[in-house]
Amino acid sequence: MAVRVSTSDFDISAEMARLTASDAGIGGVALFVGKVRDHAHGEALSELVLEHYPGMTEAELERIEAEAQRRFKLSASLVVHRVGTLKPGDNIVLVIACASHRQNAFAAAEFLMDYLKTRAPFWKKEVLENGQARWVDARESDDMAAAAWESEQG
Amino acid sequence: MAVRVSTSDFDISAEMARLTASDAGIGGVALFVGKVRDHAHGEALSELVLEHYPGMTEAELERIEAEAQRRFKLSASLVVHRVGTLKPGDNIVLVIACASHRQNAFAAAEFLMDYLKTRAPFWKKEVLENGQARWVDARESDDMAAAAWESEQG
Amino acid sequence: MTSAHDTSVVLRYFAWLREKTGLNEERITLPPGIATVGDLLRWQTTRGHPFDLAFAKPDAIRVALDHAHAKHATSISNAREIAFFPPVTGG
Amino acid sequence: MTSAHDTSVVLRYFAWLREKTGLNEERITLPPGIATVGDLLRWQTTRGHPFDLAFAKPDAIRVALDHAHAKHATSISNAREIAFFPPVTGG
Repeated sequence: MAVRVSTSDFDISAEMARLTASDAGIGGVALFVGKVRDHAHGEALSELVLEHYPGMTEAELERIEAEAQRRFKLSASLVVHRVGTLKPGDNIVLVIACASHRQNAFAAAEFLMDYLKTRAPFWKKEVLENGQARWVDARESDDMAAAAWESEQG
Repeated sequence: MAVRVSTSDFDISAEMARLTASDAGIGGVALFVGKVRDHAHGEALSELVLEHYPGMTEAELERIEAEAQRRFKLSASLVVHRVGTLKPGDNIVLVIACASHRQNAFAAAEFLMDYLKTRAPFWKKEVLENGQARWVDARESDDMAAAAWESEQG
Repeated sequence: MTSAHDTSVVLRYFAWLREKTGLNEERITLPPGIATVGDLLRWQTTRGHPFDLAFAKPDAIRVALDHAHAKHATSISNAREIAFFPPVTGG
Repeated sequence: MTSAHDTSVVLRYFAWLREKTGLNEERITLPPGIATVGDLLRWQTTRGHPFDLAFAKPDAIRVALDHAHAKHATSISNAREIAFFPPVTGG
């Protein structure tokens, strides 16, 4: 179980190898990688600047990860989130969930992403190629995705 | 879009980099890795032997991938499945689904796994440390997971 | 060489069907009257040892015609390669 | 040094709240009568420019007390660090 905030990129293969090395009871590993798209609302994107709240970010990610662990009986998990200035095509976030079987691994990875998107204190600012910059608005669909888990298993 | 049957291991980072290199509109990448567990029905596992049906395997995987592409508007996808003799901790299967947003990426990766498990002609034989060998039985839960997609969107 | 009038088919066996029949594949001309996959499975049980045992439970056996899954009611019509195997267990 | 009787709190601002207030953080002793997060948001609008504009839409603002999300009805009681930010957009 680990969370990390980083200005540098991550190596998915290395992270997964480290996470699964100690437990040969792991049968399924679900991963998610979020990437910077090259456009935003039809405009070409030049940069994505990620701000966060040091201290709270780690605390919140650890709470989310502990809840995923409790719900889905994970063997291991990892959340890495980048901050700073990113370019189109760059990786933003990596989530890995390891379980005995694939259903729990998939569900945990989705849960981690849904909660991270609505609770972890990160903010994105889009810098367009035309020079404009704007803070990204929160998506109502993300709130609904996270809320859907509330009504499931306690 | 690609499927591959291989006796050798895969490099997740390299496969993902290759898959996403050409399309900067990709915002979400869902991956799944299936691994050989070190036990089966409470017995220590020594080896897992994977047999397949060359020709049909590729044809079936391509059909499954095309259906995932159609349902989830994927930007790119990959299925790699290993065959031959594997050891506990070894990777068996890699599925990658790339889409604009995470929901379609996750759904497609789960769909690919559910269909692969019930339609792609692979068979597992477990060799236990006590010397016994037995063909793995198909799981009814896998059939139900695949059948659940049938009632969804055409 | 396979001529245009060759009515033989290749039968292939996988996993425990391969082990029980002792065959990876065989080229054979089917007797007349075998129209469906179900007919073919019943015919297999009439071939004596070891086919009678290998095909004793046809519901546990899956069949593919020319690399595509087929149901027991499917016509084998012009299939050139017919495969017999247990339910798949990959992934 | 912060004495045991120091009643000051650190207020922190992120994303567009940081830009609109022009502040990363400030140490401040709150006036009496501020019991809840909601009270605090209303008080911010009374501080004049640029706080009046930055806090004009309190429903668009999230608050954390000592690194934990808080609702507008939550008591600020003994919080030492209070953060103001828009809805999060990571991932």
